[in-house]
Amino acid sequence: MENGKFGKYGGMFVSEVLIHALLELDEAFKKIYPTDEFQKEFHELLKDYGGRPTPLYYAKNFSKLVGFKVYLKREDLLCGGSHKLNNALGQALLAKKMGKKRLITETAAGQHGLATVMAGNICGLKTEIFMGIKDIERQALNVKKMELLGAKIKPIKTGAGVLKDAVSETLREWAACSRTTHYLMGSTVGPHPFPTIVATFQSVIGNEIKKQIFEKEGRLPNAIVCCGSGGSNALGAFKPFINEHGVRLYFVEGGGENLNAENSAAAFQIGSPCVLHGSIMQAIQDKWGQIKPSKTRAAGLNYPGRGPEISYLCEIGRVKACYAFDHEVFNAVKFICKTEGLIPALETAHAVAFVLNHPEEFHSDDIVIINFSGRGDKDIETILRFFYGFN
Amino acid sequence: MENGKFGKYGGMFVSEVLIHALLELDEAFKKIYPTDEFQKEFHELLKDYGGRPTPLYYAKNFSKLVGFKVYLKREDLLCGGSHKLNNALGQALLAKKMGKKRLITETAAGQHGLATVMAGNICGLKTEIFMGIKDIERQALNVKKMELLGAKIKPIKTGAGVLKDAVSETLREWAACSRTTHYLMGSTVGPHPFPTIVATFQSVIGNEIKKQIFEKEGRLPNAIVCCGSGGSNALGAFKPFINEHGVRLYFVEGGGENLNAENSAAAFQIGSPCVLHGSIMQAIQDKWGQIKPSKTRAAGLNYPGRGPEISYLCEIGRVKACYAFDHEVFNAVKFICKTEGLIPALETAHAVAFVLNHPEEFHSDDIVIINFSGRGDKDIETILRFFYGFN
Amino acid sequence: MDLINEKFLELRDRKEGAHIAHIYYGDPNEEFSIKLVEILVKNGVDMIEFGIPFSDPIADGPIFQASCERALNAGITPIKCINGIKKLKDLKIPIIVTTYFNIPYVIGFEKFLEMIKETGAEGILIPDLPLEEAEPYLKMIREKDLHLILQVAPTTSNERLKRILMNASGFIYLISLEGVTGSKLRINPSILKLIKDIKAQSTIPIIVGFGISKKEHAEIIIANGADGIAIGSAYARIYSKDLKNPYRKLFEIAKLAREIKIGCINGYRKRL
Amino acid sequence: MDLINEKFLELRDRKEGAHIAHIYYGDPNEEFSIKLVEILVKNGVDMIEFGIPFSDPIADGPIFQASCERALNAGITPIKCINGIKKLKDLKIPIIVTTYFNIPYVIGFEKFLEMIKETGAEGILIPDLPLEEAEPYLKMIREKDLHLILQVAPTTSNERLKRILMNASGFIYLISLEGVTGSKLRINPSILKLIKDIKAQSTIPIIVGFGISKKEHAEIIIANGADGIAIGSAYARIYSKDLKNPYRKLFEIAKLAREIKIGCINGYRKRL
Ligand SMILES: Cc1ncc(COP(=O)(O)O)c(C=O)c1O
Ligand SMILES: Cc1ncc(COP(=O)(O)O)c(C=O)c1O
Repeated sequence: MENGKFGKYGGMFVSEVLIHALLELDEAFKKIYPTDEFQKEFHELLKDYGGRPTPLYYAKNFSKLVGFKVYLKREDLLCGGSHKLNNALGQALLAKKMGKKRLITETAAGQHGLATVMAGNICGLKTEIFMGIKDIERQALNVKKMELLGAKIKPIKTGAGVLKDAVSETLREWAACSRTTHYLMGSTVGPHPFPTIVATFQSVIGNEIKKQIFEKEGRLPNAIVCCGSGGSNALGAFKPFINEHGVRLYFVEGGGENLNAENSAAAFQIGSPCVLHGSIMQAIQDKWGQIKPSKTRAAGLNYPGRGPEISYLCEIGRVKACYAFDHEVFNAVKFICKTEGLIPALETAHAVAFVLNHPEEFHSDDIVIINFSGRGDKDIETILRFFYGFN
Repeated sequence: MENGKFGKYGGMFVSEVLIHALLELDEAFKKIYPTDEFQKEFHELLKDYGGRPTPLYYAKNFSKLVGFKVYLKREDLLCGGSHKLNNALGQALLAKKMGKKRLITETAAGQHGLATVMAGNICGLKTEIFMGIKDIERQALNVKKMELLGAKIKPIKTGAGVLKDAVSETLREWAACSRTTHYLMGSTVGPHPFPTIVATFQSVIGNEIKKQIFEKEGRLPNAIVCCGSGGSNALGAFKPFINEHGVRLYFVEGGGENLNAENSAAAFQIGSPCVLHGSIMQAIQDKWGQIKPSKTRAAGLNYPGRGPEISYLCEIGRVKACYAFDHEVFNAVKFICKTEGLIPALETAHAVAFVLNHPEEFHSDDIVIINFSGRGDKDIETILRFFYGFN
Repeated sequence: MDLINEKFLELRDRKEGAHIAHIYYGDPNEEFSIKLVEILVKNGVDMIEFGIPFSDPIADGPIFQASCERALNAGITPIKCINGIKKLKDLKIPIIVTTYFNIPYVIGFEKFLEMIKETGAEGILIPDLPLEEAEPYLKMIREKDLHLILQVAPTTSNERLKRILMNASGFIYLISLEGVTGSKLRINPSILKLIKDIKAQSTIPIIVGFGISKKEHAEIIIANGADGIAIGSAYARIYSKDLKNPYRKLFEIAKLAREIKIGCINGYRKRL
Repeated sequence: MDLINEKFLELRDRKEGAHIAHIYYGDPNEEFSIKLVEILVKNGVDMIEFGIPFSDPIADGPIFQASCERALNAGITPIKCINGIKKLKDLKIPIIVTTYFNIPYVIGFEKFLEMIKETGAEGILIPDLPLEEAEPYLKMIREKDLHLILQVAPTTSNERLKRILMNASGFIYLISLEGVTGSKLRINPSILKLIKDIKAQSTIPIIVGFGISKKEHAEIIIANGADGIAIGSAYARIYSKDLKNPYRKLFEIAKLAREIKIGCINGYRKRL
């Protein structure tokens, strides 16, 4: 992890204009994060504002039907409806202590944008959210929420009008205003030190899981299953288990319609190492190194790149790279609705779908934890349209 | 509280057909509720499924602007997005143990219907939700969620197509199927034993508040402010403080546009004692005893009656009956969005509005707790329409 | 001078079951309601349940809900209803006032009883006032020489049945089904058993109501020991199909009333 | 044979500031790009930054983003670009290849350098390859006799400036503003100070780029000590207004190029 490298992945591949901002951030994080003051404020906000610890819920009906014990780590109950707030609160607090006045960020599903404006309001920082026009359209509810909370939404029309384009545009904006503005990176992607900062803030998930599963079962789980694109909810859950070699770690990408390059977001299946958005990571590209747009119905997984750390962990085999197809995902939504009364985010439903469709990976005495990264309020229209073909 | 009476309020004013079901329920509740088994299952579900305890959040920015300490009891973080799940889980579990196969209920904002189908799915009970057609229209998101979770929605066209009519219709349906079906009453209303059962299940809110405020401040709060119609979130919060005479209790009804009988839901201002839906309570009626439809933009407060216990507590002066007008409520939404990054349910925003608009009620060294009964996802369209007049 | 009792004695002499009709007064207007009662009485109805419309009639099905709504929209009030009862004096049949408890509660229960008494009605039936809630008022009602008609249902326990019968007066109203007025009747063994149980404990006349719409219903029920039937939605259903001119439906209503009465007579004679 | 160095010596002799133009090759097609470079060179451009389009050009503003997108949609590839450079050999001016790091990363950095070398280009400029990330490759680049053009920015610290200058080769590219290509230039004291700081530490030629679109920009910058300017979006903006027939815009582009060159000359002469 020297210099933000994870094996061959990671790094700080940005314009000279941004280097000082990254170095400043790295230094501030190293200095401020460990202080008692920061830890106290951060953990108080996570607890009293965010609702941490989130429960580890034994999904009894679900377990009965799959034939092994399934626990859900309930990040859907976190304020804002997904794991994103862990990171947003941490970075907003850091930005405030660094004297920044404004937050910018990109969002796809809207969950991260929402978390950012919440954290921004709490910390007294203005917020501007860059969002692809296609995502604005399909995550309309979250856009309205962000606006109501006072965020400025900047529609991004370049490229395919999705997350990849919004990230590029936010990096460009940041180049122009990094002295006063913090780019609150939404996942474990981007140039160093972002992947490390985000993973650190998200690792509260895994730390809680470890404590909770010991309380409930007196032992480690056999497997942890997370969905992801950049990898923040997965790394958050995995971090404290990486050296526990008895714990199998599964990372489920957006398979999209099928594994043809035009129809998928499964970068570990159809991608290769690549320099994108400031770091080397696994990404979907053509043979000349032009990044290809990803495709999946889950806006939050619709990014062609995997962050450097998750890229590395998959490469060395510590994490198993998996995927779920769109139709499997929608059926998983229905399954968990019926068994446990929970509507998952489409992203989250990828992890559920993998568990449902890969019995060969699990044994009857396994304890399996699904990181239930978010709730599906934002996806209701999409889900209903899939099942009933109308609105 | 003998025989379900609170002073002159309460009772069991139903058709003979339903008496046996109420007596059976009363008996089952008294027998099953105190058992260790029930307590364990109930509290485990509240914790691991529901996300209890919900935080007591010190709203620093809000406090600074109003000039006294304001804490928010974060029922918005409860699974499903409001306090309703506390009661739904309790009653669904009870119904299951009574051998019932099906749940019916009515809903206005959809929060209670949502909580009921969640609890029903967990307990393996079928769910049917009665909902006024007007409420179906204005709480479309929640309707979709309930349907996705597998609830059958029964649109009620009688009367004004709102909550009052849905309650009547559910009582009628219950008369036809009470042997196999439990009516999962959604608030502290209806015939005995419902008001007592619902208040008991909801009192987890107040019990947590008491513990949390002692941890944080080492003393009792000066005031607790709750919104309400039937009164379940308010009684849930108030119950453990009723004998603490130093704690002022405020109950905020839906003032609607103004206090003319046609434009309001403020039953304590413009109502009188009345026999409605099985019990004597404060309600809005004409001089001949015909119940009048209430009016407020908050579907969950749009009920002409106040439950018997809250009616009694307001009558004897232990609780102060207050109200907030629609326009105050929308401005309160905006205020709390900006200061704390939280979008409250329109119902909840009534409590916020009261605190903002009645400085004369509070002193600078007060500790005031607002029961933040629900989140505003369901109301986004209404709120945006109010402010921007489109969409 | 207890018209209800007299009527049951008279019917026994005539070997007939009782035919009680329930109407909501003022639906769609007062004039029609008066005419309707006259027609019913002329065509074999023995007693009238005179309904004061209420905004939230939770024991009523869709037909009577609509009745109440129409009457209230047309401006009916409890006072107008009470004046309406007085107009029926000449018919000389027993009238039982039915309404939901909020109406007397708001007027004041004692005052309400006095007003009822003054109209010449015999008693009251309040579907949402079960025995337990009625208890504080029983003495007052008795002192005013009025009957409080109590109901029992298939769901009523034996223990409660006993207590209800001990306090019953005028007749006992047996709700035939689990549900609301206007529901579809299915005559099942539990009703017949309930009739037997009541007869074993009490001599009070038994009227069976809810869901009755045909001659055959009346016949079976009375043949099995009931003293009569109450019918309501079935009549309202007919005129509510021509609300522009409900008078045009009176002929059809009269025909049904005569048939029902025949059922009441046939049923009674089968018992003999 | 170091054309860059030769060019700066030649310009010093002529008492002129350097005029470097950046183009993205293949926008809207290869034929036009070749013609564009020829026109630029004929009208006072001294060196060419030859851009290989990339799908996600994060250091570029909207004009060059659109350039890349058009070129890629028209089917441009790095190999076609490299062949394109070869076609410019006859112009005999220094060419610096610019692209984002993923292009050489995917091709293989060494192989990429060899291909570049073979075209006769003088060096490379990779905006997302800052000194730290470039370090592993510095030796390899030097061994291939190529320049790696490094950039500095108003945000670069003194300490880093020193290290960058120590490794700089060919010229140093001073990013004039905090932002992306095509931004609006405001010449502020911090750029002028940075020029002074660099001159105090190094003899390497200084080229200032980003946001330059007018004669006056070039003049002030060079008058204040820079050795030249780089200009790009300003030319692309012109032809992108007539994409149906961009050749029609070459006249206007030539005119701007001549003006810019005049600015470069005037600026240099003011220093004297
Ligand atoms: C609910 C949810 N889960 C997962 C993700 C994927 O992000 P990450 O890979 O950073 O966990 C998102 C992104 O928006 C999300 O909203
Ligand atoms: C968020 C919220 N708060 C409050 C209420 C009012 O209900 P009660 O008076 O039972 O607390 C509702 C009812 O739907 C609600 O959804």
